[in-house]
Formats: sequence, C-alpha cells, structure tokens
Amino acid sequence: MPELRYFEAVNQALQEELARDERVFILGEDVGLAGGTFRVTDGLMAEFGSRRVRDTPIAEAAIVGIAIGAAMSGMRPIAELMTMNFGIVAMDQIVNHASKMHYMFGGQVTLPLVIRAPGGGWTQKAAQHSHCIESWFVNTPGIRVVIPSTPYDVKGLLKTCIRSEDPILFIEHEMLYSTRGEVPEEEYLLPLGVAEVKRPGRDVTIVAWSKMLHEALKAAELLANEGIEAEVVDPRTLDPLDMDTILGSVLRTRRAVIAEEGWRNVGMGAELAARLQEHLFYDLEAPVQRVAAADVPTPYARNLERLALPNAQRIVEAVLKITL
Amino acid sequence: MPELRYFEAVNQALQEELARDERVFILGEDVGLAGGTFRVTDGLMAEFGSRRVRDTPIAEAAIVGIAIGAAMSGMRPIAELMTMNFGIVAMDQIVNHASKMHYMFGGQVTLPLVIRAPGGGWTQKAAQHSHCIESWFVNTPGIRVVIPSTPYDVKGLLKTCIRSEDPILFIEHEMLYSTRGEVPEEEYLLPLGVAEVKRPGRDVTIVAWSKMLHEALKAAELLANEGIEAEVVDPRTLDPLDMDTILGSVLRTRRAVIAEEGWRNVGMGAELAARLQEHLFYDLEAPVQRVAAADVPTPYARNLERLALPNAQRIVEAVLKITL
Amino acid sequence: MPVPLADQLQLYRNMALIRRFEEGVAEAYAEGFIGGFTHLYIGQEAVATGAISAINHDDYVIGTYRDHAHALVREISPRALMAELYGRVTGVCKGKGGSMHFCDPERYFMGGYAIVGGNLPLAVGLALSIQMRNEDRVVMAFLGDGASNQGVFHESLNMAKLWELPVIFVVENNFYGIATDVRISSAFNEIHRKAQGYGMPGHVVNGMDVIAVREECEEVVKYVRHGSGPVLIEARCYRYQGHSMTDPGRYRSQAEADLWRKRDPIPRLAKQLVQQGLDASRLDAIQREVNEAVQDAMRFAESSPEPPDEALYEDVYVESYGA
Amino acid sequence: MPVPLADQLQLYRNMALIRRFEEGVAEAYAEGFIGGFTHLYIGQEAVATGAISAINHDDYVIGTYRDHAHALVREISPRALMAELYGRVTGVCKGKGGSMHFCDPERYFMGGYAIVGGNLPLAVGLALSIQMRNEDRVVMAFLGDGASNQGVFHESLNMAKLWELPVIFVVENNFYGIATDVRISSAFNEIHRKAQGYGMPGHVVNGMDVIAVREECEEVVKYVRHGSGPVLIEARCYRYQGHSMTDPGRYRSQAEADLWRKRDPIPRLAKQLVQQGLDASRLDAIQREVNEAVQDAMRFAESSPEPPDEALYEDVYVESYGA
Ligand SMILES: Cc1ncc(C[n+]2csc(CCOP(=O)(O)OP(=O)(O)O)c2C)c(N)n1
Ligand SMILES: Cc1ncc(C[n+]2csc(CCOP(=O)(O)OP(=O)(O)O)c2C)c(N)n1
Ligand SMILES: [Mg+2]
Ligand SMILES: [Mg+2]
Repeated sequence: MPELRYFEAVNQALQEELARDERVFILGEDVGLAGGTFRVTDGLMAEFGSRRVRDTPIAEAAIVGIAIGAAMSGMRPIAELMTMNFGIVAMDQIVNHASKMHYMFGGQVTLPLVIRAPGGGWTQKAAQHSHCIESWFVNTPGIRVVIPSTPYDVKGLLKTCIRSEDPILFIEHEMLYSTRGEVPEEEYLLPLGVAEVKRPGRDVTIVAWSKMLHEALKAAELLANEGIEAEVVDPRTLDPLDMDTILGSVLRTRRAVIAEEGWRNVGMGAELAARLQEHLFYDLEAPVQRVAAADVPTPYARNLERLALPNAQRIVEAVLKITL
Repeated sequence: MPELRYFEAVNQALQEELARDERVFILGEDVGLAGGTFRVTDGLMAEFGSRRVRDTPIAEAAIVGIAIGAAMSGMRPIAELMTMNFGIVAMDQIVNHASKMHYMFGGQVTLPLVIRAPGGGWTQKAAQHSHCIESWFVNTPGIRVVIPSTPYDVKGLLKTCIRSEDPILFIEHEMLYSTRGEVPEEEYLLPLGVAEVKRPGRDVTIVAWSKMLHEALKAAELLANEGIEAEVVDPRTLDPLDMDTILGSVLRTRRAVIAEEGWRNVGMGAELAARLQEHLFYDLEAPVQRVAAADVPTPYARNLERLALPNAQRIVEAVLKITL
Repeated sequence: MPVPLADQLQLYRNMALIRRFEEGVAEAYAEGFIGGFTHLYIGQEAVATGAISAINHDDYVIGTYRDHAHALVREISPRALMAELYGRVTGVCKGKGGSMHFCDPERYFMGGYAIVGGNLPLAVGLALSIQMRNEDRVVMAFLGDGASNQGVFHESLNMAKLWELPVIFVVENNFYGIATDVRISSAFNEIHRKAQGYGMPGHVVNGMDVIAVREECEEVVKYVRHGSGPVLIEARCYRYQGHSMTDPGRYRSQAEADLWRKRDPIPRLAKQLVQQGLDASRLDAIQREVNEAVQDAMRFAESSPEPPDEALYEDVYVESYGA
Repeated sequence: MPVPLADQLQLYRNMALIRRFEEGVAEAYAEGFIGGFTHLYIGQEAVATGAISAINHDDYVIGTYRDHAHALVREISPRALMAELYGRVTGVCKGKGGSMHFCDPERYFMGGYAIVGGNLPLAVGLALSIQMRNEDRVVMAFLGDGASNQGVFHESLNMAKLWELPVIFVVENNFYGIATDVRISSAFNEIHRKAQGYGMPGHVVNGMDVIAVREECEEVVKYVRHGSGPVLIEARCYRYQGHSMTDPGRYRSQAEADLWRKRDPIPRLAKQLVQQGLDASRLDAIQREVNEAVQDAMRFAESSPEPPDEALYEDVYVESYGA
C-alpha cells in the first residue's frame, strides 16, 4: 500500500468527493489560491474552479452560516476553519444553528455539512492558538464529532462524513499533517461510531485520539519494556462514541487510562471515566486515570508548553500508578 | 430576616456595589431604560445615570470585549448578557480574550470583570433559548464560574465577584428570579470556592446547583418519606470548586448522585463523577449516578420539554438505584 | 406596473389573516395553550405581506423569531402553524420548534431563528446555492433594526455583495429592539444607508403601506433576479404590541403609538380598495373568512395530540450508527 | 505643522530599529530560538512609527499579532521583547505570550492579540474608560485589511461612534490577509470608506511615507482628543516578507513586490533628511546604534533563563480561594 502523509490523505478525500458529487464544495480562508494553510486543499481550485473551492473573507461566523444555508438547500458544503481556535468565533453558528436545525424544525431540514478544522498545540502557538475543545461539541447534541489520528482513518472517515446527511465537526490536528501512514489506492469508507484497537494488550486499556493516540502508542512501547501490555483504543469518533469497544477492552484489562490533549477539567476524559465507573463499577481494579493538559491557558515558552501538554511519559506514569 | 426574591437580591448587590465603587458600571442590552429583561437592573439607571448603567446595541461580542477593555484599564465592568444563549455569540471574547489575558501577558494585566447571564429552560423557550452550558467555561481555565441557587447566595456571591480581580462568569437562572429567600439587611460577602451543605443526610450525597438544587431538595423530601436521608450539597461556584466538602460528604454517605440541568454528555456531572471515583474508589458503595438533560436540542412542546429536563423525580430514581 | 385588483385583495386578505391569527395567538397564550417566547407582528403586516407577494412561490424566504406573518404569507396553513404554537404533533415542526422556529421547506419558508442576526449568513448560503446551481430564484431575508448592529449582519452583507448573490435583505425597522430605541443602538440610524458601506444599493420604503412595499420590492426583485447583486430594503413600520407576550412595552409613549396606529395598513388598503370601486362587503366577507380560518386553526390545534414521548429522541440526527 | 528635525531623526531611528530587530528575529527563528507564529512588519515600518509618534506616551496603543514594531515604538526595550520571543523569563510577558502577545501596560501598550478583529472591542473598552473618567487620552488601535471583514469590526465601529469615544482605528492595509487579496475579501475595498456606514470620518494615507502618516495622525488625534468622536485611518502599505515565518508568499508577483520596495520608507526618509542638510554619517551612526541594540538584545535573550517550572500555574488567576 502506498504511504501518504495525513494532509495528503485529507486532500485525496476532498478531491475524490469533489469529483464524485458536484453538490460538494469547499469554502474557507485561503483554501483556494493558496491551497490551504496546511496544504490540505492544494490543487483543488485548479481542478475544480473557484466556485467549488472558494476563498472567503476572514469571517468565521459567516463561513459556517453560509455553509449551513447552502446545506439546507441541497448543496454539500465543506467549511474549513483555518484552525479550531477560530471556530470559537463561529460558535453560535455551530451550536445554535447547525446542531439544532434538524431537530427544531421537526426533521424537515437536513444539513449535510462538514466543518473541518485542525486543533492542537505543541509548537509554541501560545494561548489563543492551541485549543483542543472537542468536549464542548460532544456536549452539544445534534452535531457529530470526528477526530481521526492516522492518514488511513482521516481519509476513510472524511469521505463518509461528506456523504453523511448530518452536520459534522471534523477535527484534524496541526501536528499530524506531516505524519505518514498506509492508505489503499482503491476507494474505501470508514463507518462513524466504530473505535479501533490500535494495539492489543491485556493489562490496561489506554483510550486516546488524535495526536494523543500516537503518544499512547509510544507509551505502550515503553510499558512493554516493563512487561506491561497496554491495549490502545482509538474511538476515532467522539460522537457517535463506540462505547462497546471501550467497555469490552476495559472489561478484559480492568484498568483504564484516558489520554487527551484538551484540558482535564470537564474534558472528554471525564465523560469516559464517568461512564466506565457507571458500567464497570464492580469490574475495575483501580480508579480510571486521566491524562490531560494542565488547566492553564497554553503558555508560549517551549519548556512551559511541554510541561502543560500531556505526553507518552505522563501516560506511562498514569498506567504505572494503577498497575504496580 | 427580610425575604427577597432572587432578582431583587441581584439588584441589591448591583446597587450596593455601584454605590460603593465608582469604577463599577453595568453594560448590556436593555439594562438601563427598561430596567433589565428580568427586572434585575430596575431603578439603577435612575439612580446612577446612563453612563454607569449603559444600554448597548445587540452585539454580544462587543459588549464583552468592551467590558474587557474597560476592565484592563482600571474600571470594574459588569457585562450583562441578556441570556446565556447569547453568550455563545460572545464565546471568542470570553474564551480567547477574558480568560487568557492575565496569563498570556505574564500577569501584567488584570481583568476585574463580571459577565452576568441567566441560563436555563423550563418554559418552552425551545432549542436556541434553553442553554445550560456552564461546563464549557469550567473546561476553560482563566475564568471563574459562579452559579448561585438562592437569593442569599446570589447576593453575597455577586458582591464578592464584583470585588474580585479576576474575570468571572456569573450564571443566574431564569426560573430562579422569582423565588424567595431570606437575605440579611446588613452587608455580607460570600467566599468563592466554598460549597454549602443545604440539607444534611447520611445515606447518599446529591450534588446540585442552580435550579437543580431545588429539585434536589424536593427529591430529598420525597426520599425522606421512604426513610432515605439524602445530603444535598450545593457547590455554588464550579470554578473554584470546593472538592473537599463534596468528598467529605461522599466519604460519609458512600453514594453520590450529581444532578445538573445541562446535557449529560461531557457535562459538569462527568467531571464530578470522574473525580469521585478517582478519590474515593475504595469508599464508594455504588457507581456515581448522573441526572441531566436528555442529549437532544431542547424541544418546544411542553410535554417533550418536561421529558427532556431532569427533575426531582429523576433524582429520586437515581438515588433509589444505588440505595436499594 | 400598478398592482392588479385581485392581488390587492389578496394582500388585504393576508394582512387580515395575520392580524386575526395573532389576535388568536394572544388569546391562546393568555389561556396557557401557548408557551415560550411569542412575538406578535401586529402593526407590521404590510411589510411581510407586500414583500413576499413580490416574489415567486419557489423563491426562498428566511425569517426571525417574529415569523408568524411570513409563514402565513407563504401559505403554510393556519392549522399547522397554530398547532405548532400549541406544541402539538400536527404542528408544522411537529411541535418541536414553537413560535420562533416555524419552518416549511416545501413552501420555501426556510425557518424562523431566535438568535438576533443568526439567520443572515444562512440567507447568504441559500443565495450561494442558487448561484452555484444557476437557478432562477432569489432569497428574501428578514431582519430587525436591532439586528443590523450584530457582527454577522456585516459579514453577511459583505459576502453577499462580494459574490453578487441574489439576496434581498428586508430590514423591518420598527424603531425598537425590545426596549432599545434605534437611535441609541445604531450610530447611523438611517439603516438603508448601511448598505453603502458594502457598495450595495439600499432603499427605504413606507412599511405601513402594503402597496408601496409591494411595488418597491417588485423593482428590487427584478434587479436581484437579473443577477445585479444583493439589495437592502429598510421598511419603516411599528409593532403595536410589546416585544413579546411578556413585554408591557412601557418604553414607548402613547402619543407615538397613536401616531402609528393612525397609519394602520389594513384600513388604509381597505379605503383604497373602496376608492377603486370595490364593494365594502367583499372586505367584510374576507374578515369573516379569516376569522373562521383562525377559529378553525385554534380548534384543530387544541384537539391535536401532543407529540409522543418517542419524539424526544427523534430527529436529532438523520443517520444512526453502531453507537 | 511640519515635523521638527529631531522628531524626524527619531522616526528614522525607530524605523531602522524595527527593521533591524525583525531581521534579527528572522535569524533567531531560523536558528530555532524562536517558535510559534512570528509575523514580520518589514516594509510597513512607516505606519506604526508615524502613527504612534503622533500620540502621547500615556495614550493607549493596542495591536495585533504583528506587533513587534508597535512595541518598539512604545519604547519597550529590545531586550525585553527579544527575550519574550525566545520564551525567556526576562521577556516582557515572562515568556508566556511570545511574538503575538507582547504587552506592557506601564507603557500603555495594551497587548497584541492573535484572533483577527478580537482586539477591536477591547480598544473601544479602553476608550470608554477614558471617557467615563474624563481622562485626557486617546486610544490608537491597529488592525489589518482582512480584519475589516470580521463582525466585531462592525460592532466596534458602531459602538465607538454611537458613544463618540476617543479611538483611532488604524487599518494597516497591506492588501493581503495572509494569501487573500483584499479585492476578493472586501466588497468595498476602499477600506477608509467603510467608516461612512457608521457616520465616522475615514481617511487614507500613504503608509510608505512616515512623515505623511505622522502628519495625518496628528490632525486626527487632535480631532479625537478634542472629543469629536472616533476616526478610521487607512494606511496603505506592504509587507515584504511572507505573512508569517512559514509563508513563502508565492501568491504575490515579483513585479508587485518590486514596485513596493521602490517605495521603501527608510531610504525615503533618509533622502529627505539629507536634502534638509543632515550629514549622512548621522544616519550611519543610527544604523550602527540600532544594530548594536539588536545584537545586545539577542545576546541578552539567549543568556536569559527559561521560566521556572512553577510559572506554569502562576498568573492563571489573581485570587486564589479555598479550592
Ligand atoms: C444574539 C441575541 N441577542 C439578544 C437576543 C434577545 N433579543 C431577542 S429579540 C431582540 C430585539 C431584536 O430587535 P430587532 O432586530 O429590531 O427586531 P424586532 O424584535 O424589533 O422585530 C433581542 C435583543 C437574541 N435573541 N439574540
Ligand atoms: C478569527 C481569526 N481567523 C483567522 C485567523 C488566521 N489569520 C491570522 S492573520 C490572518 C490574516 C489577517 O489579515 P490582515 O487583517 O490583513 O492583517 P495582516 O496579517 O495583513 O497584517 C488570518 C486569516 C485568525 N488569527 N483569527
Ligand atoms: Mg426592531
Ligand atoms: Mg493585511
């Protein structure tokens, strides 16, 4: 199988869906002429023209709102937010409009809409540019949250999302764009709501997604050296959430660590910990551990940023706490 | 002690602080001439003039942003969002600006800023007007979240918040404004980060805030008839969170139910459940239960809205699940 | 082109229907059949009636929370609308939306929205669909004077003009955003002139005169449909009632209210029709007819069932997944 | 009033310092001392230099992520700025803010912000403070051409004018928002005319001519300080480098770049100074002096310690509580 970088996999998914369905179009800041801030839309304007790969002004609320209006009238827009940080400017359109319309109009309106945005820190982008806020959108019913960690997953999931009838927030990660992985040449789609065991193990379950999945895999390597076999589960989509796979894994390992790049306080990890103790109260051998970002605005200084963000080493420590 | 309604207690706190410190001022939609949508600012413009009780256009992002600018230059603004629903429009100013500036500027700038907003459903205000989204702001470090349930608490806490040097989101509840409670005539301040046991009990701990506190108290009455003595703890401030009081209570009762009006999925209840199992893994007799809103946009129809929102009966059921 | 008599009668009927419908709503609200926020359009009838009469049935209309009138003019049945207000399963949104969220895409009525200004980028998106598919359609988007101070108003006008999209922004300037006088909310309270900042034509029209609104909109619609880009129309009007059912409206003087009531669009058109030779009994018949339609709608709504419990979890998403 | 020679020399020095400082930044970035997003101002020096020279030291300045120049003109030391870029504890924000978040309230430099348009309501808030306290101050707020399409731009201008606040919006129109040409982002790309939609004066000035910027701003500041309300100034300029350190800037033609480089504000002022009789060696001395200041700042930054680990949890809040 050929190897692709994550951004190339996103690009392929977009290219294929633009070619397949003429209702699909892209809008966002610098997606056209510039080919995207992270080269994700490179070549697409040349191939599909400036109507279908559309540069917009810097106006995130309108970008999302326009995509909603287009989706409700039969188009299949893909709105790109240059980064998740700017999604906060469009919060009202995402939460009060995209996520509620199908329901509040009694199912009469459908919104086949994908909002793509990369999140994440790690390169000293400082407080206003380092968000992992997926938990807010998981809290919000009516919008799906998809957050793939590998080139294979990102391509297969993005294609499914573009064909879905529901509004979906599709969260990429700035640090993953240059990572490589195998991607089949033939077309494939991946279902939403299906987690993947990225590494099997019997001693502890680590649930992690997006960039943290890779930290979890590193942690599993380190733990293997200590004789601890960690199972690493990537939910891939946080809404819908494949709780069965996660529960199944923890039922076997009886120990769980949740690792996320977002803040700890009321993060997605809290939800997973809460559910695990609800469902497996009598099966858990130890409290569910959470590894997450320090509850501070992300600092600029390299050393402080590294302290603030979770990593493989912290995951190892959390695992050791409940396995030793 | 005289009885006051919740909105009158808020009004008193505002009046007293406006009188005490001329740096304090109020801005928001219809706070002046109209006296506030919920009569909260009634009479204040007449007393303090239209410079200090300032009507604004409908522009929530600017309302919050202007308050931030005023706070950083030495004023002590109180920005009113007509409801929390419209806070979503101002999300970027709250999250990317108010909550980060003190930290990212290395402590050089302080923001003595209170953002007041009522949340909540219950009267068929439908999907776009029924939010309880405190969990997003608790997830966000740098801004405090205060959410009082009684006239006494709302007055004492609001006065403290107005005197605080930090940005604070002060969440009221539309259904609480007309509720009554004793409020001393003499001045008092309540500290942030101190929960209150609103009803003592030995069999189970119910943690609830805002309107749900009252449902929890009703539930405790009903349970008492069944011979179950529930302890009801009101955290009053979700950030800072008085975890000691909550842990102390659950350590005695060994059973806990968290009741919140927000959505269940990644709500504040998840955080509390996650922390309780972290700290009291070996002390809990049963899994922590969460009572919360159904994970759907709030429906308009009266019967559906009642089904969607949590209430005393649901709390009773959750308690019975872990006490019988 | 002068408005044909048949059309004038239709305009009269629609205004009468709106007024009577909303009087019925006020009664039902007082009796507790209707909950939530309910905003009446009484006094402003000429705007929605005249404006929407100038477009085709398959042009898009998108509104705000003050949307009963627009839905009625779009010919959504009074029964389906009243039932929605009563929160019944026979409502146009199955009882899930209520007064602020009427919607009927089959009649190209693309919804009422309760976040001030939030509907405007949606309107631009509808217009973008039209342009991308080369359809022969326009979008008519309604907003209030207060909404013109929101950020998305600016973003929407900018992008509509930038892309020369077929959208007409109709500002229902009733001079108040709840209790706030437009003069203390807009630096520039000649709202139609705000369009200039985007190089967009802006017009003003007497929103108490349905014929004037209709004629102005016909001109504008022609321009917009022709591909000349978006236009903003400010229609000056007045709501007789409070902002919503719970607002006593004390911030406005009696003198001001009286002045505007003298300009009431319904008697005004009635007078014009009679002057054109119409028998006044025709108008009485219309009044009886709309009265009966509203009574019928209220009976229908009251006797309709509430949504079933299962509806709570329906229509959150179209697609379900493993989980 | 013509700009005195001493002031002209100071303008020259500031522009030279900005340019040299940013060249140093580019080197340090390439060597890995600086991380994150770093946006250079090279080419645009005349705008910040001329504009800020027209206000008092205790007037407020508020900027964007492209804020090194403004901080330097505000006389924050190159050492404190460079150390901030290196993420050191001796930095102006203790290393916590970085390039996009310079701030020094003691010098009335109220911060750089990285959300496009996000600083504008803050500027209005600063001006509101001034008005409420009857202070003799103005606010100078900087933004880009791209920012003028954001919703908060509109909200901020509206409220600034509505309340007649002492704020000057300086649009640094470098014709691009990252790769997006202003012509495909603004329906109305005569940005100064956007002020008209708020009844606010809007001016345009040659942002490559520091004297012109200074003179224009002096006039405007007088007007604003006098209580006549806010003003918008569009300064047309060009950034020579990419949008940020990672942008090769391929979306602009060589011819366009060459054209603008011919208008470089630093040699332009040098020439004018020499024409006024100044000995060219004075300018060389200034160049040496700023070069030394930048070298010193880089040495200082490099030898400064990183913030201590404890700093991670410091300055999240001012007040701590029981919990
Ligand atoms: C973003 C937002 N802010 C505030 C409100 C509360 N609110 C509802 S209607 C309204 C006034 C709107 O005035 P205008 O646009 O003139 O419309 P009108 O009600 O006069 O038709 C306000 C402030 C809201 N719904 N949404
Ligand atoms: C709300 C928001 N959207 C997008 C971005 C990404 N971004 C950073 S700078 C920039 C371009 C801004 O252009 P302009 O206002 O002209 O300023 P310039 O960079 O040219 O000085 C963009 C899109 C951002 N920082 N904030
Ligand atoms: Mg109005
Ligand atoms: Mg620019």
